[in-house]
Amino acid sequence: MKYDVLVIGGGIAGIEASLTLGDAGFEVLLVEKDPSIGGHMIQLSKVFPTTDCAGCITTPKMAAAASHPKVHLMTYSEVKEVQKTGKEFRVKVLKKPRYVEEDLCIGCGRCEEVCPVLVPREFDYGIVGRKAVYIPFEMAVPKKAVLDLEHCMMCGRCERACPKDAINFLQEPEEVEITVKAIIVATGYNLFPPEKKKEYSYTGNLTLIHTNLNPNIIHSMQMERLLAPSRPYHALLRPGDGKVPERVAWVLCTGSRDKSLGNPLCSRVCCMYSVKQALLYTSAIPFGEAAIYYMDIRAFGKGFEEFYTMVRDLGVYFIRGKVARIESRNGNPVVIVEDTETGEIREDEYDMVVLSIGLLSNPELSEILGIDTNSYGFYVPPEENANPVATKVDGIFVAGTATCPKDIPDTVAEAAAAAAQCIAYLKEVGT
Amino acid sequence: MAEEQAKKELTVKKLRDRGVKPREEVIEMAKEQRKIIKQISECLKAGPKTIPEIASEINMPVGIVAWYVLTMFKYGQVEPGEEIDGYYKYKLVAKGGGK
Amino acid sequence: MTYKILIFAAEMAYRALDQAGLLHVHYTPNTVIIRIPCASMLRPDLILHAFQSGFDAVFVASSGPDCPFLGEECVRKTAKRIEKAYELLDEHGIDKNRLLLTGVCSTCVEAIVGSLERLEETLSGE
Amino acid sequence: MKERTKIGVYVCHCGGNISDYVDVKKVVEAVKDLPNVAVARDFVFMCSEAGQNLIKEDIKNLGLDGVVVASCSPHLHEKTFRNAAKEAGLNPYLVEHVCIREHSSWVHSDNPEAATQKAIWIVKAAIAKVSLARDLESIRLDMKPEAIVMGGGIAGMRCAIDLGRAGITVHLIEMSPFLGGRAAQIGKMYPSGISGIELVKKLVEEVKSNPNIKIYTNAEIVSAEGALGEFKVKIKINPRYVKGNVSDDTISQCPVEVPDEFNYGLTKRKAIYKRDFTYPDTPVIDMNACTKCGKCNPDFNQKPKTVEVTGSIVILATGFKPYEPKEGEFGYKVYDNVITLPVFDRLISISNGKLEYNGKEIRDIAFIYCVGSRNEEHEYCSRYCCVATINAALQALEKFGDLRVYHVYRDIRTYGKYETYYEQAGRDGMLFFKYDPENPPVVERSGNKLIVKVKDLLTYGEEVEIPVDMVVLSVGMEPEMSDVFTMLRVPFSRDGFLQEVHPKLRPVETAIGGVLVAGTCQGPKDTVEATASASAAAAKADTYLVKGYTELEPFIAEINPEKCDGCSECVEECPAGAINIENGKAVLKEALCKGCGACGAVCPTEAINLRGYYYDQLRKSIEAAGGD
Repeated sequence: MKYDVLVIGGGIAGIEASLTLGDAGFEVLLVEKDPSIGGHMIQLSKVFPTTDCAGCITTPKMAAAASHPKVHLMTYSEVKEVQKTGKEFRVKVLKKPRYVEEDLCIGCGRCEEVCPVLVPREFDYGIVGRKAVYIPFEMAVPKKAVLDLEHCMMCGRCERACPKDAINFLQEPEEVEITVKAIIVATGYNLFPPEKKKEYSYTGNLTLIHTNLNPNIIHSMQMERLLAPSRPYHALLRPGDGKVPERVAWVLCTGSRDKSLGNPLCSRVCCMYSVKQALLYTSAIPFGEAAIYYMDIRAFGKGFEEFYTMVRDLGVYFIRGKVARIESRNGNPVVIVEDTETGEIREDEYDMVVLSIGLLSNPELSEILGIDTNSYGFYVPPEENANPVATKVDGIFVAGTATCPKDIPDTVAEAAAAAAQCIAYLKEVGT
Repeated sequence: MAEEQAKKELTVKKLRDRGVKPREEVIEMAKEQRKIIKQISECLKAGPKTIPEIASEINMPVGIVAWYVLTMFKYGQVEPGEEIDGYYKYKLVAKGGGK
Repeated sequence: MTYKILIFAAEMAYRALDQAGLLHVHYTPNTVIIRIPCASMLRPDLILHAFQSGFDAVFVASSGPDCPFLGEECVRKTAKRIEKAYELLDEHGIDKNRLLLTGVCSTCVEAIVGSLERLEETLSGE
Repeated sequence: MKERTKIGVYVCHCGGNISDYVDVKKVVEAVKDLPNVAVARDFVFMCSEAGQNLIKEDIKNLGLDGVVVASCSPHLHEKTFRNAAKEAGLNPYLVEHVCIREHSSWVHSDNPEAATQKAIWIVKAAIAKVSLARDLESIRLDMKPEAIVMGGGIAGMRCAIDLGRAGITVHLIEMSPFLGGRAAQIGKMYPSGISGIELVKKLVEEVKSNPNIKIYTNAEIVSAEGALGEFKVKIKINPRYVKGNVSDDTISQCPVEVPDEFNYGLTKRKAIYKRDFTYPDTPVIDMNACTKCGKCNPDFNQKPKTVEVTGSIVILATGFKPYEPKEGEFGYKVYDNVITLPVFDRLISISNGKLEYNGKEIRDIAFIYCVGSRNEEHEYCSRYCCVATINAALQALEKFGDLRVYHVYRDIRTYGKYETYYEQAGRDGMLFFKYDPENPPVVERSGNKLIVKVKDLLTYGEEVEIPVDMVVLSVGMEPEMSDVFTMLRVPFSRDGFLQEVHPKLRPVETAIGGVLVAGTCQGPKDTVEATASASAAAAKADTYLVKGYTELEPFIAEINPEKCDGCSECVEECPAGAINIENGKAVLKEALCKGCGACGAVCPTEAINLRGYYYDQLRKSIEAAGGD
């Protein structure tokens, strides 16, 4: 199969790049490793500084990508091999088995109802469970079930319940070979694993929280899910015991600007998303108290400082200091910190503490693609000032958080930039 | 139709016939899960309760109970009632009411 | 007593109303917004029609000199419409002060809020 | 005209953004039994695929002949819903998208009941409007592959290169005599380590060698007008007053010396001068300084040339200017050795061996941050200055060694991977002091030293006095104003920079169709971000120009010849000369119509309507909303 461009990664960057290329008339194949496109952005609640719901921006773009005549989607698929011969790239893509026939499944969810196994739900970072066969999330594109054989009891209930006979346990991985003229890498980021910061007492992992020593210490993506309009709970509750949290704190720079954890970089978005979460929290629970522990508030983008000032004026507390440890008292997290503006050692008890975790690189494909990464695993555009999306390989471009943590406006701009470079390149090599 | 029916029984069985078996841990885990959900449901039959109340009654860590109760909410098995001091009381959804 | 105000919002004024939303600014909710591209399209009888349809006041929020269709020309043309509308209101014994024209740029949130406040003052002062 | 009676009404929760304040169920209840309504529903996210499918299914299954969507601003998703309708086989202009988020739930969150009532009025007005809506067809507009880029800095050049390579003719217009803009004045740049001059050189080479790019320097904008597909920009190209090749030797003959603006007056240049790193190679004579001695063999008879260029798209890349501190602001212009960051940047670039200013060696430097940013005058953060300041300090240290450097800051915003520069500064022994904006630092003189007095928050408010030889003010960015903004009527944001339609959905488009923004004219950016946004603007332009056409909304005038009595009022009213009287009737030249509707307002017989805003539609809307 031949396309003009392969876009790797179906997050906001990949979607934006695909749509731009499609609009300009090029055939695009968008490959996503997860069962749905949407990336991290679709999991967010609302986005700074406009407080639009993330879904309002992402879902129409997801729908547009799915219905665009020039954009072709391949979800639950991974790029395994890339070979450049002449002006073409020969690419092997592995289509992982969903154990659900995509063209038959109507996304009705009956399989999920009858499945007897519960697994922490990835989309909600484990604050609730899903089944072993499941629809990834309400607004998934494509909205098709996927069966997690790893956690399956093989009882066959789903297969019997499916009205369309879409469940197929015999699916095998399928290798598809395609030829493209250019590639855009939009593989995004990985989250910092909060359990690595031992002092903060998060004992689970990114998608496992209920067995934590204290499930009221959560990470910021879990908070996004708690605040999101599509949240799994009926109200804003803390996961540890279902209480409406009356005092919530955010601990910035968890896993960022921290050499001892191997990540001295700043994650660029945590300040603003924490400020935003504090705003959303106080609007959801007007009598709630919100406090943010920070080193520097980095409100640098267009409209960010204004947003930060507004939230500050609304009465959210900002305490400057690097949190030393988090302990527990009667199920409540206790933040221990030196306030660096007063020198006072504080022990502040909260109903819930949110660890504002940072963004790490996702260099998974660097060897396959043959493009350089820096020592932190982010792709390095060799002439970043002149052309921030070009790589050392002619015809491969990179966009979004694959090169460095980035907020959504910057990511969207870069994705379009990669599309522009791609168009210029395609025009030069001839289409 | 008969063919479809035949196929319907087949794929999971066929896979088992090939010697692929579910993992022991998964079977154990599912058993444990069924037990907890049953305990929570039993406990709620007596009337609406908050998550800490359920936890102390069935003598389980409250964090784990919270996860199950809220997952049961997501699947329409329980629903929240009144809120007292920040805690909602949950009650079972009448059979057939949930999805 | 609450009064009902019709807002004819031209392109830039409509954006200013969006902006007011983004900033979560409060203004009187007894307002209905009708979107038009440019205020110069308003037939004066439409304004009279608003009063006859139950509105207590009409706020023509034009794009002023920022009008993407006419630029500064918009101010002059729209003023002519309002002049005509005043005559019509006079004929029908409607207080002219209940009709207000303001040029509103795309970020002129204060102009919107201020104009509505003025209209409310006029209405309650009667 | 026959009314539409099968209208579908869709009220969006916007995941709580609307439904937290507007009772969406009540809105649905209030309209579902209206005579023109076939179905009314609410949904959590109308704009999602599921929400769109809901509409599509209803169009197909219920045979809807009109659709009202009440959600966010139509500027965000009107197109989304029109496309959905189109895909389901309904004329897209039978969809009315009204706003109950920005215009109701968000502004009346203090009064949910009234917010709900207002939403009901708005929806009723929309239903009334759709009930009289006509089928309309979008207007196909062919696009010549030609673009105009205003500004020859790195953003303008990046954009021109990307478009030129894609086969598009580009008119690159630079106001000053040379390409390059402000980036060339920067020394070693983060993150790639090349100098500003190298960066500019590289881009200039690409611009020069691309046959599709036409470069105009020393060009003043005389006028700019038009619309998507047909912009016209008239420029006056001022003469350079030189002829043929001018050797460096000849230039050195010039007896006049004036402060060189490129180095902020730290060095001097002749009245005739050139810039080696950029385009064009031809020097220029600065007539404000020239004494007309004739030693450089000039040609004073050269006259300005007026040129008109056309383009389907205009891209504004007009850049920024550094904030100029007020006299007395942190000692600026009061004490000699208080300078701004851009000047300091030039100072380190041109100094060799040791760092000297005003003939005095500089050993101790204090940088004061957020000058002209994050205050009452400029609420915004200028984004680039933290990293740029630390980067400049690191360079100074590397080049001159043995400097003592003090940073007096509010928050160090070395975001992302730039954090490593901050870390390096700490390792190199630079000291940091944090000030409270309520209590800003004070600069005073004591002997031949400057004293920076700061109440340092890092030492719990201790009053610190730092004696230094030089104070550098980290000044923010302000937009560089251009007449072209008003000529094209591009709107500004509250911060004074140009406003994009939406930072995430349509980040490089302005409210004016076909006018795009690139680089710092839209907001503070560093060089990486500026070039990225320039490429993004090129991508947007590509979607029009590479494809070769676009579809425009059909909202232009429509004349009913049966009603027209040929009075010609409309002919005089039309600002575009789009109407003529032929055989006693008004006739519209559709291609010229701008869609303002002014003609309709003056027509004594109401023979003219604006498509999409027919007067009968507006009247019915007003009636519907005027009721309870």
